[in-house]
Amino acid sequence: MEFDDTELGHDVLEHFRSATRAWLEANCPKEMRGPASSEDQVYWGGRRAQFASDAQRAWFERMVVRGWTVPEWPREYGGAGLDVAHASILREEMSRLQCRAPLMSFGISMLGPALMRFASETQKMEHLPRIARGEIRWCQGYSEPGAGSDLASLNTCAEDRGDHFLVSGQKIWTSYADLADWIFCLVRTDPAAERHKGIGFLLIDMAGQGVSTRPIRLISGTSPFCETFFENVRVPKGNLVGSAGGGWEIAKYLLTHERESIGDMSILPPGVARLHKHAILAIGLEHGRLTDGVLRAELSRWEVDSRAFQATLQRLREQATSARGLGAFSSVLKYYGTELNKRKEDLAMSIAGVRGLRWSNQAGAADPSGDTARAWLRSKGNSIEGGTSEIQLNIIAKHLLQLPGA
Amino acid sequence: MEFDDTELGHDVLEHFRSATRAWLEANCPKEMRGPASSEDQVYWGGRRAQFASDAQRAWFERMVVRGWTVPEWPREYGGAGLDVAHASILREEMSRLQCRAPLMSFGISMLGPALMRFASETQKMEHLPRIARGEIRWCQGYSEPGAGSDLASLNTCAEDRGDHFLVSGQKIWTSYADLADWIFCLVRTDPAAERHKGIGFLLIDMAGQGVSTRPIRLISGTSPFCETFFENVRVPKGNLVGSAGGGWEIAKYLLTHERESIGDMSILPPGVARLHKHAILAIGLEHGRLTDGVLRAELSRWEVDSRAFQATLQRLREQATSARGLGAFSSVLKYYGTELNKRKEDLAMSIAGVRGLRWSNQAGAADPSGDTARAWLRSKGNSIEGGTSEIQLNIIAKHLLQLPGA
Amino acid sequence: MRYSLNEEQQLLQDSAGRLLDLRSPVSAARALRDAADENGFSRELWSEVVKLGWSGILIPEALGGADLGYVAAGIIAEQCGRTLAALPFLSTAVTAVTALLQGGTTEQRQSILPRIAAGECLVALAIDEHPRHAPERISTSAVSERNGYRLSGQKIFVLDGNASDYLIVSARLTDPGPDAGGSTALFLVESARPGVEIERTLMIDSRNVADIHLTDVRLTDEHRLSPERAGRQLLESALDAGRALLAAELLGMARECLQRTTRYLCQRKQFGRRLAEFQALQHRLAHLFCEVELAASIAQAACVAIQDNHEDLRTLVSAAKAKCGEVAMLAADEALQMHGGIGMTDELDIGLFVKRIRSANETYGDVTYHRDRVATQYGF
Amino acid sequence: MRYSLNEEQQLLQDSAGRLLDLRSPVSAARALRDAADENGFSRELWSEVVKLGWSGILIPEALGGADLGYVAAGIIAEQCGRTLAALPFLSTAVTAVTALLQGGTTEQRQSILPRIAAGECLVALAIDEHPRHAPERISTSAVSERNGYRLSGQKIFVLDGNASDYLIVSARLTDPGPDAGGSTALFLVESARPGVEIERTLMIDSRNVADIHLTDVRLTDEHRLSPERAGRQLLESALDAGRALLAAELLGMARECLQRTTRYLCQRKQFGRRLAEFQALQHRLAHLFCEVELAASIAQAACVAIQDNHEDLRTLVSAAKAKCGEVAMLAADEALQMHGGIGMTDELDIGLFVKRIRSANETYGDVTYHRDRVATQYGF
Repeated sequence: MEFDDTELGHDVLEHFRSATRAWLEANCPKEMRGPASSEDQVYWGGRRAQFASDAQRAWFERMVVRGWTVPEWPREYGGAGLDVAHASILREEMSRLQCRAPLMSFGISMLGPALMRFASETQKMEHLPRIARGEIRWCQGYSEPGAGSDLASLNTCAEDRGDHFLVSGQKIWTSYADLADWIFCLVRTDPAAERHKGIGFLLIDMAGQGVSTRPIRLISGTSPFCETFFENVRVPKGNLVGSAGGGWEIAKYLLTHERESIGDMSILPPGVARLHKHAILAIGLEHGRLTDGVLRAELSRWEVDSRAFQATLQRLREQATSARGLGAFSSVLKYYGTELNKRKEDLAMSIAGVRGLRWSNQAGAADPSGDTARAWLRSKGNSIEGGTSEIQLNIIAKHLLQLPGA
Repeated sequence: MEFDDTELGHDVLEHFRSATRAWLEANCPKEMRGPASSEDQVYWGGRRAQFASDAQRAWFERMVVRGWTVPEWPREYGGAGLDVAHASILREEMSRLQCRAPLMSFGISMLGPALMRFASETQKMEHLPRIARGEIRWCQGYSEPGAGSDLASLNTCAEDRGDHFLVSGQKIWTSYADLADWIFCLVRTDPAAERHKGIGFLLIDMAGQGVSTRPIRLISGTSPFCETFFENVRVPKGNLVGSAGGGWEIAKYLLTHERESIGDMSILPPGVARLHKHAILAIGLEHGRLTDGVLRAELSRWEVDSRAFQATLQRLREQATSARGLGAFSSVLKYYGTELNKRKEDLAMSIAGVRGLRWSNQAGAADPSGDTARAWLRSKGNSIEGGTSEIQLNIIAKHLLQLPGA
Repeated sequence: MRYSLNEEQQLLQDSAGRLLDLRSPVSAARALRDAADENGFSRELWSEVVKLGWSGILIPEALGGADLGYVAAGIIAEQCGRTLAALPFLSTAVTAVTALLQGGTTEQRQSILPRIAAGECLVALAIDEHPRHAPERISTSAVSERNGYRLSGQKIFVLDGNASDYLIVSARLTDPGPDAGGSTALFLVESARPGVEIERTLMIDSRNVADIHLTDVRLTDEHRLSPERAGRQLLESALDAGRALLAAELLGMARECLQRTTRYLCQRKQFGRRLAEFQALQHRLAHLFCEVELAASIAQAACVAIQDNHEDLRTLVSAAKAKCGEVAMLAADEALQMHGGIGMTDELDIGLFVKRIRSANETYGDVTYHRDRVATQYGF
Repeated sequence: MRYSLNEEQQLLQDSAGRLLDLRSPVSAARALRDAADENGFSRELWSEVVKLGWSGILIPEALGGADLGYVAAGIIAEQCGRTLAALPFLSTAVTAVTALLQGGTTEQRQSILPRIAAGECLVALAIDEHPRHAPERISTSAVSERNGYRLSGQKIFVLDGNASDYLIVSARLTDPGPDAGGSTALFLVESARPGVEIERTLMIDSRNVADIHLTDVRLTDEHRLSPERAGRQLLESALDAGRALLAAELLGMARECLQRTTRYLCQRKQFGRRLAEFQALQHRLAHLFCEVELAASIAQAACVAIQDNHEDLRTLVSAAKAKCGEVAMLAADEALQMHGGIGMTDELDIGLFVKRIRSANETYGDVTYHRDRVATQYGF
């Protein structure tokens, strides 16, 4: 009823819902339901990908066939061509059965939407279906050492050599670059042009000569982040998306997408976010209240803000689907969501007390100690990656409040 | 021992202490002890001043004779010429007996120190003794409508007419201007000069022709603040302190003084600041804790900060007397003290609940209702008057952190 | 649940906003204050909005109401907040109507609700007895007598108490009968009834609030709200409706403070630049913007929850009241601070917002009360 | 009370600071971590500072100590915080010595304190049993036996437990004698004694912390700290000394975070300007500066209060621990955020401060524990 006021529309959708439910019940293996409890239970695809189990493979392949790894993409690109209403129902039914995503992919969440909007038909046909089918694993190359929030100050250059670009430079914070097959990059195509103009958006096969990566160790331990180095890498001209000076536009579009998903991710599924349940277990009640009354007050403030944030997520999603997209509002979600997540991890540490200080030097070791601390330390980066909180506040000041000089 | 390491010095001071105690016990009337409970129990001096009681007059006159309205001022200016160590002992003994200040005066707290430093000997002899004896009540004229934090953007002009200045313009936030005899003013002596250069520091007799005042009503009700208007007021040239372009220096010196006293004032005498005692009465305990556990947590945070602020006051005072003065540290006190006071009044309102919302339209009426709300509303101005919190943060960034471009 | 407004609701928002801008701008609130108006609101404006269905916004059409629901009521409350419009909307149209709808006997509903919808009578909730909201701590007693009750006690902070024709009074039943021992009951009492004494108190926001003294007020069984529904639950439901609407009103005021401050900073120059160009102020305004957005969402969620009788209603309402109260007070503080000295003068309107925000925040439980209640609802 | 340093104290501050800069810069803490050093601190450095009197800083001269007092100890702790110097200073020289000074028998004091002063032995406090500090909740039992006691239980989070020669263990007396019924007692136990099992645990700050299992450890009366002083009070005194010193250490770390961040912002350019020129960051740094000043004052006040045995000691110590913990965590967060991505890498030192700050904050009661205690001390 929300999406179509006619009884007919309603019937169509309800029919889709029951068919979808039946299909999912029949086709999503039991092992693929419930949240993933470790990294290898998530399938990322790519040339070197391995399935962790037969169930994972089966679930993935069944979904690929239906185009449901990317349900809203057009069929010719490997999707199912679902409209917003149908896609919502699919999501709802998957979440009802707790079906895991069959494929995690930066190609789906980041590159795909950008290609859809800015790439040539040839490029779309070359890359989108391979993303949908999980054949190629992508990573992103924006940041450079020394650039920080000032993304446009990049130095990796792509020299025009007639039929190809010669790329040299260094990227940082390239998540999973050591596992990825291709990278989408911002490169400087014209060093003489104005900062934001001489930037191109280039797709680079990482199997090519001259590309190397090195993982970055964070304060929380090992991380998916890498440094990625380009030394005279030859990249065909056909790999440039849009014009040689149009990369900044694409980057801005992509960043908006990233902000939304980071703001979003910070809200864990219900049950996991139930911080106060941990607190009751760890601290205990006295007269029906947590014995640490000060912590109780802070916890309650967090719960209030968390409810308000969840309601905001829902409201903005409704507005986005019904009309004009989130735009700069994604900065509100990114800013508040990440700050809220940091507060949550701080509270989790307070709840854990000295037990939360335990640490095991090997991340992912069998000994689970250190998980609380690791999650807490990692969360500190939330308000830096994908545009710092300060950048988000600048964006809000400029685009939502329209302040001069912002 | 803190001030003089010789046994001799110690003896001298201890003798002074006992003599002072004896004199105060004999000469400070019982009615003049304990905190003033209403405005008319404070004596401000001035041409139109009236004593509220014989005790007030006696106490005032006895202190004037000893030079103890301004104990640290030189004798020739009406003071007692006490050094820091002796003056401290006098303060301690007065506070031990809870003796009220015999004279409240902007002349003492603000103008005096500036005259001492910047005025000619003639000006000092003319004004300082009259301040010490409470003969003249002074007010200050810095701010102008539309200037706000940008004090130097003042428009009140003092035109050089040979033997006198002709002053025209308007001042705002001139506290007690309606009760004052003289005003010390920043005026623009040279409209062509660079912003901070063409400013003079002028003393103006408010009985002169063309001076008028109008009280300002605040959100908290009536206030001591006024607007003060100058319409072609003739001011003798001899009333200019320092050079015609040197007023800004004097103003900065004065502002530092003001900041200290405002940061300071925000800490009420012990007993009054004991917010939690009100809370216990108003809210009640359950299992030894305030029944409102969230308020209890906030109250406790305030108490912690309040203790830390009081310790800071004491530490900075010790450092200031022993050596180099507070300087830009006064901004720390002003900023934190006023924010702390605002938090205190917010908490007092929370404690009072709906009783705190009561209001009587006549300020100072017999009906005490509205006092909590009035104090709360008034406190909101603390972080604006005497330099906003933002200005203090700018000063701290510039002078204490030495950040570029601050 | 749907948290964004549909087309109909957007129309209501626009028309209510336009009407209040025209007929009850902030200057009207100031005028009521300066005139020390005995009602604390304008009877003319009330008559006008009665015609638009505001008084009957929750009342079924069969009883003469517009039956638009709580989300629509929230939209109106938010607009009232924006212009500081003083009306007996919260007291009569929301809390009293909710109590009567959910707990009134058929006779009570059929006699009173049409008159409320028609603007013929005002009804106030007489609930609070303590300076800090504690509706379950009731000293007012209803002693059972033959054919009725004898009511005695004191109520404070009764919104629109002075202008009301009826009061809904909470009392503790003192006859220890099998079903009534010490339990809470609500009574619908004529304000003019012997033994009822109403004394208006002056409040910082100049609204109509009264202390009420009840001395041996004789009531019949017909005065009691339906005994089938537990008095305590009924009371909470009426209060929760009020709290959700207060959250919406607080949101409207927070928005207005943000907007006025943004406008002011864009005009005002200092040190040769517009204040809005200072990054420290930009970031604070941007943070406030986010907080207002969150407040808007949770206020809306609370109204939707009441409308749908959502299982999580109590938590959502308390979260909304706490969040909107906190955000509105932040907005008021930032507005004062960023306006500087001029904002502290009574000439500007900022002070009127500061006062009403504080008052609305304290009404039916302040931020700490509702954070506490959220913790209790979650069981910690 | 005097809250500013006198000349002698300033000299100590300078010399301690210089020594640590030279002999134990932050890189030394990193090296200890990377080497997974079994002690978690450098024995060489400890020998060196023992010669300077650090181990005997609270011990009377007659017993071989330097007797400089708690304010001096606070000065050293602050400097240790500044360079993240890992030493058994807090465990042995401060908390254990305080317990022995205030509650040791004459024999215990005369046998152990000179050896501590001479750097010949380390003593650790084995107090905590629960993940969240609750020193009064003791399950470890001391069963009275002929000529002594039998000790059993588990202790966690024992600072320098793995490197210590003696433990001071809190236990509940279980023989219900007239003076001992369920009350708390402290015992000085040789770490090598049969039945004592020490297991080092890896912590985020790489310091030496151990879990200790006590199984039927046989003790004589000579092991018990003076029964004249109530065990509970004695325990609180030792802990309060530790808390005040931890406050000072937290202060040192907060200062260092502020300083490093200020330096970084003054160098680093973005959008063509130095980061330090952005007003939003300036105001945050300035605010942090104020917070650090307040933390410095209250940390000092707590040390002075212990030194003078001030009547308000408990409140001041808890205020200091709460404030310094809060401020240091703010400083750590701001340092991380303002350093941006690079601060998140293990290559930079910021992460080492973040981890040690969190750990020091949790030690002997975190911010909420001490705010709670302040409220309790004030009686609300």
